[in-house]
Amino acid sequence: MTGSPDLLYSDVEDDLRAAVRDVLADHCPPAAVLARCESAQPYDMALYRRLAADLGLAGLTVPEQAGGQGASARELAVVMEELGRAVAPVPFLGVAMATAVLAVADAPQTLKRIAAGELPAAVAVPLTTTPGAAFPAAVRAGADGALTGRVTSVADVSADGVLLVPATGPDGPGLFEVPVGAAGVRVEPVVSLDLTRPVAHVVFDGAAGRAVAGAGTAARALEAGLLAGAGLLASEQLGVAERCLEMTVAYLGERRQFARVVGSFQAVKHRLADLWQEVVSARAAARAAADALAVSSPDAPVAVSVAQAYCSRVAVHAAEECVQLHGGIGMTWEHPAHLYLKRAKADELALGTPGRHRALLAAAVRLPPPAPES
Amino acid sequence: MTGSPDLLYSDVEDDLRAAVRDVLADHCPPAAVLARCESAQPYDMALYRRLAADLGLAGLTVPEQAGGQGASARELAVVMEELGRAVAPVPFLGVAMATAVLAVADAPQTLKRIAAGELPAAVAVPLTTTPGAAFPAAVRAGADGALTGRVTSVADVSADGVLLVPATGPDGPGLFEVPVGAAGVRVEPVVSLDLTRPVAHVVFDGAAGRAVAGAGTAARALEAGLLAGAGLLASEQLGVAERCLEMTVAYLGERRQFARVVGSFQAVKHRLADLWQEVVSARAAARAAADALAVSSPDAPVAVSVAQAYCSRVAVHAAEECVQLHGGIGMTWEHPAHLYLKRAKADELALGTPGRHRALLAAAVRLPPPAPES
Amino acid sequence: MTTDDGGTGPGSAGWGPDEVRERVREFLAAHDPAVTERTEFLRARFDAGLAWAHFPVGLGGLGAPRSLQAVADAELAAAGAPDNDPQRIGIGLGMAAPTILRYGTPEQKERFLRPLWTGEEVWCQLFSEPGAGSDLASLRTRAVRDGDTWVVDGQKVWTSSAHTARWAILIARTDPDVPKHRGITYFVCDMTAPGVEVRPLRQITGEAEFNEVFLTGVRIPDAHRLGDEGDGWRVAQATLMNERVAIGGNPLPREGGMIARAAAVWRERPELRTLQLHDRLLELWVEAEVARLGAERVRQQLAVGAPGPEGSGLKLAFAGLNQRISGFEVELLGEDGLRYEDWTMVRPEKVDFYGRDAGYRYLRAKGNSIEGGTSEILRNIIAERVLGLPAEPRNDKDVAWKDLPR
Amino acid sequence: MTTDDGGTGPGSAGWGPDEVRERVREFLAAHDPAVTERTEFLRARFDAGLAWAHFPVGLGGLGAPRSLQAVADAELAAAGAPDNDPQRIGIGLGMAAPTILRYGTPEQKERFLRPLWTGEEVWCQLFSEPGAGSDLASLRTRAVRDGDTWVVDGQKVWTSSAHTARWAILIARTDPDVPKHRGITYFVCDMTAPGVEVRPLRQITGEAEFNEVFLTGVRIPDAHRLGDEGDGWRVAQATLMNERVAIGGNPLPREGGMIARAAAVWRERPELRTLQLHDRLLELWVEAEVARLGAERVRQQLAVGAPGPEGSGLKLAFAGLNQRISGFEVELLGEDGLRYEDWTMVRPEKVDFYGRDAGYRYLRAKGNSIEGGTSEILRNIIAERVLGLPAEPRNDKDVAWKDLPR
Repeated sequence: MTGSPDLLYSDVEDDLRAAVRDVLADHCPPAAVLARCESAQPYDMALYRRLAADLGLAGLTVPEQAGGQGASARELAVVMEELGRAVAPVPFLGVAMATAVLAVADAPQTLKRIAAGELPAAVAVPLTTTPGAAFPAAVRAGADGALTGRVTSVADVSADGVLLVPATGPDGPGLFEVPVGAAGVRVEPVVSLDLTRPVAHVVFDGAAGRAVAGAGTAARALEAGLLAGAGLLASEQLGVAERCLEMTVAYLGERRQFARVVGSFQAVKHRLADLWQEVVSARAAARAAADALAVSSPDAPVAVSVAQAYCSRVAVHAAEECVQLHGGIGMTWEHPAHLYLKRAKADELALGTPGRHRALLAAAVRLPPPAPES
Repeated sequence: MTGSPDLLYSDVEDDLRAAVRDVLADHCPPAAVLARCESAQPYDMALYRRLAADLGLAGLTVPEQAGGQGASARELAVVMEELGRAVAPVPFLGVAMATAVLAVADAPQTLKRIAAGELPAAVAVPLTTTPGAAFPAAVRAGADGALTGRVTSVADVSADGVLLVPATGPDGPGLFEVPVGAAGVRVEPVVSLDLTRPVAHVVFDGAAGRAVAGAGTAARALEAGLLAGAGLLASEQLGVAERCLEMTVAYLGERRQFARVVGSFQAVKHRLADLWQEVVSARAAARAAADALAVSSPDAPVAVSVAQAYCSRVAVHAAEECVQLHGGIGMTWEHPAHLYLKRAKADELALGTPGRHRALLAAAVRLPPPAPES
Repeated sequence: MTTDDGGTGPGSAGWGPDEVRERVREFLAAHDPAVTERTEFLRARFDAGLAWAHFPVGLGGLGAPRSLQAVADAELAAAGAPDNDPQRIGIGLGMAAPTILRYGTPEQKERFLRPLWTGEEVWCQLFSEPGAGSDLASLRTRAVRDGDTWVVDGQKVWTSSAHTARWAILIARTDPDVPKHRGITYFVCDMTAPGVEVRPLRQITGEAEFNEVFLTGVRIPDAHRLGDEGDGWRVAQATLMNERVAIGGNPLPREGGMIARAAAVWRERPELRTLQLHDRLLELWVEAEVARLGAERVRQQLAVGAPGPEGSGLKLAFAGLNQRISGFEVELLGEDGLRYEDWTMVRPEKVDFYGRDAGYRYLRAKGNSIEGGTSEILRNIIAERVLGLPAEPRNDKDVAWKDLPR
Repeated sequence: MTTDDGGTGPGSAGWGPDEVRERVREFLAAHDPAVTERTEFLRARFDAGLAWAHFPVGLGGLGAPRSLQAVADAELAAAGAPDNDPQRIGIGLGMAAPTILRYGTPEQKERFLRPLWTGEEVWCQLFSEPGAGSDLASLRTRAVRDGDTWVVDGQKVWTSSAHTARWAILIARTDPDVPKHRGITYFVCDMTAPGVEVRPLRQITGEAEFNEVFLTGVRIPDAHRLGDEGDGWRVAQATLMNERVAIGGNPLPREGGMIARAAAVWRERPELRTLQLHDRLLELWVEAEVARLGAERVRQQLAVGAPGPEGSGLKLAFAGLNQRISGFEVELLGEDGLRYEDWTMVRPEKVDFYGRDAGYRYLRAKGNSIEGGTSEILRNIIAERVLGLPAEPRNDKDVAWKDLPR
């Protein structure tokens, strides 16, 4: 198996999946998700703590000596699949990205609290930021670490959590840690397309940031977070797609029209077969990305961009087919299909659209665009 | 109907179609086309003269005072549909382009002979030339009109025909008329993907050309030929697509598998319904292009590029579905499906690929690409 | 596909454009729109036969060719006359009125058509049911005869305007012992009758554009039956055909409809452009232009009285196109595509597929391939009725409705 | 989906990698490949049980786990031993041999397996018929018993290697009075027998890669029947399952297969690049990489003895991908895409989907979704066997073959 990524699930991963799925089945049924979306607090922090602290998922990839479980992106990807299947309204992607950032940056106490599930965290960048993007210029840091600026469309901002803020100061780029509840931090909620992962704008007005990475490591730490986030998002998208396919197959296996089970109509069957093949392929792509991240492969940027370029489309396609093949019921607010559609569509934009990932691949695999004016 | 193109067929056009279809039914059945492909003379010049001279189709768009029928691109487009339906191996596209060129250039005697169906003609440019392309630099003209150079992949070159050659001489761009059989002209046959419209390279080695357009009109005349050719090709593609759909529907309406008519399987029905919708749409697009050419509308370049961008894909899709849904028999040499597939694929490349026409549209309808480096 | 009775010159009963213009002039002379109250004006216009040119005299019409109505509308509009806000009462005008004209008793036509046209009485349609979906004829709402009235129990869904409607066209099962298409009867239902309960049905966009309607012991006089007992499926076919004729009615300009906003965003916000999105935008632009030409061609066919099968595909084509374009626009918007205007549950008066923000358009367009005939059903219709391919084997046509598998 | 008997450590009969290596060493000591004639060497290798590790002793095998064959192959290749040119005799190795092993009589195994494996006797497959297509079980070729022999009449098609084959596996109808799946019997047919006529079948590429085979009064001894009379459909299923297992066997490197040439053309010929084609190339590159990973994942599942349903989709995915990539490549080539290498009718010894020029690849790839199970049939299989959706209503399973509608 020289050089091939391990694309299977280990027994440990299967057990982890079962544990996460159990918790979500009990605490995150579709009706609860819908109710949560319409509440004042769109993230379910009780569920987050159950997953993050009780199951230890927040520190899954954090080394044991740093307070975590010492597992890898492979296991975290399995968690993301399950969270995607449940469109769980928990700020987990932000935490996953923050722990990847802090694996490079230096904030052991904060990392320990995050890993323990006590402290939700997010990286203060627009959710649409693509790996490889230039270091953000939205926030400026003073010599004393005072942060000033505005970051739009940040996901997973929790009132009692912490933000890792890329900001440029007198010494160049840096990363700063600042509690969401600190003085000088204001969160502006945004009415979001994705009801289960709303974004918010964050305004820094002289907030006191604590430097966790300086000019030497800040860009590298941020990139580690973006790359891990994008790779893990592919597994979430796989989970979204897989669940949409399952719901649709189950519904059409029961629903009758014209005195036949609708799922026996060949046009429907062929579309579902094609969708199944896409989901199967998405799994291979997402696993390859997770494995590459897990072993810090130099191929990780390619594996992640392949997975993002592919899985984004599959999740949207699956959610769109889910709505269409459910017919009218799939258009109603009460049916969960729309929650998946909105998540899938927002995920397509998150951490690089498929087109932006293909542009990254063009450079990485030496398939350049034409010279200008050709 | 202010400003809307006339998208219907007139009674005159319906009659013309019937006449052309009759001739092709008698003289151009699939078996004859296949036999012709394998012969030394891939173009059926007897059929060409029947269409061009007996039916008067070569001069269809030539004014009556110039020896033609005084009809327009609308009628010629109907002829192209029928020729496409039959994948007729006649050099008609070349003649249509040549008459469009000579409507601008000045060669009344030659035009009269072309219009009478006596003289096959072609424009000496690669079949893949896109409207709007820079004036070709492949051939140089001496002060005495002697032509030197090589033009690759020219369609519809007939041994007893004439070529209209864009060439640059001491006075700048010009168009020159030269018989294919003239001294200093050598035709190099090319093994072509499209068996029913093979291309050839033409080498000019001091051949004596007669100027038919000088620096003032040559580029405009050539562009008229390319634009007319591209617009008419859309109607040919419509004919190819329509015939492929008809063959497939007829076959699947008869063929039985699993004790059912195959055309009763829903997946097949839905694919054919989608294809029918594409063909219907291609008809509207092709008619709009033909009408715009007929009335010399300033919108003609847009209408032609829309039709080319759309109809190219429909013809290829229809031919591919025709092969696939015929199953094994559609893969055999004896079945005509492959003739349509090869024509459709070559037509996709001819006179601008869909992508090149979309690039033309981008400029024409003010949807520019991003600035470089964005 | 058309119900047009054709003709552009002087037609039935000697009516031509000039005669219509003369009639309008006389009418306006007697009813100055500037000083006449709106409802009074509309009633008088109906009575003058200027509502529907092709309806009979006395029922809002002149017995003239349908196409002449456009002449009257243009003259009246030019004179500043109020219209009947046709979008608000579309179901009444487009579906109920032609059905009543064709199948109604003289008393029903007399009673219903005038206030329907003036907009004094809004209509809705009680056809769809949660369990039936595309298999509309499998409906379960029961109507049981009790002397001179019918007692109706059941549930309907996807009913727009139900909360503002005075009347509904309703189909219900009156005989479960015969095959499903034969045991249905068509009624006019009073939406203010006891037992009619209307609940908003919230949808994917956050809005409640439609309603659920619960019918519990609703009594309908037999005089409000439309057509014969058991003949309701045939009557409903006339209604649905009129629904589909409505499509393709409004000509789009080039770059009109869903592509308009996407193209505008591209032009106005160069910072959003990427190489990857450029060719996709152009592909969609081409598809939109071709779909527009396709619709234009259908309209030209209708205009010369030569309708072809091409109309069958328009809804199918526009549904897919609207979905692709709106999905593209959300992607083009990038960070702004993560936003949504408003999730508040409102009950909109009218629906604009091309309105609000990109997220709304994307979500609302998902319904285009479901409402008014799913794209799957439309493909079946094209394959069978246009291409002549055989129907799938069916075993629900000759079985009593009550014995069908559920 | 797998016939692998699993195991990586010492397996059946105490065989492990070390034991196999030891056996190869002993064999090579006795048969130096440098001085032994090729056929003689291969015969000896078969006799030493080094042909198919999992076959029984005496029939080319060791009764060891299947996976150990790779160990033997590697050792022998390292020693410079000749192989049996497996691509040339693929049908024998992949389809005939496992079927003979499972259903053959001792005499049949003894007679056929050794020359099959050494390549001295080439095999072909007489299953497909012009009228049957995907409905293979509706085949019409008749076999009528005449004492101890069967007399076969009919026509087969899409037979590769028929013109070089010594033997064929054949299915024919022996009882038209029972439903179609039950009246079929499986035979070994001597391709040199009187009445067997092989004609090249020219295809879309110009080549004749396949043949038509006409069978006229061909006599087959009953001793060459494989399995019971009337049991041929079940035997054929085993053959076809072995055909599909073969897919996914050869791991592709990244950018291997059909995408390789398209990417190379892009890199080598910058003048062909356009903005419109760039993103399409990258989309296809991503799809090719994902398909490659999908096949790799299936192989990893098989390697750990945990096959999943994912194998069912590989052929479907690669067929569509090969078609899209080769179509793209022709378009990318522009003017060069108008050319074709050669239309001369040849009968190629082997087929390379990725060989010759872009036009050939484009045309040949059209067959990928037809041969060895059409993409339509594969989608049915996935929908029914993997997703568990119900089969369509069928009425051809309980009717005598002779009474089926034609």
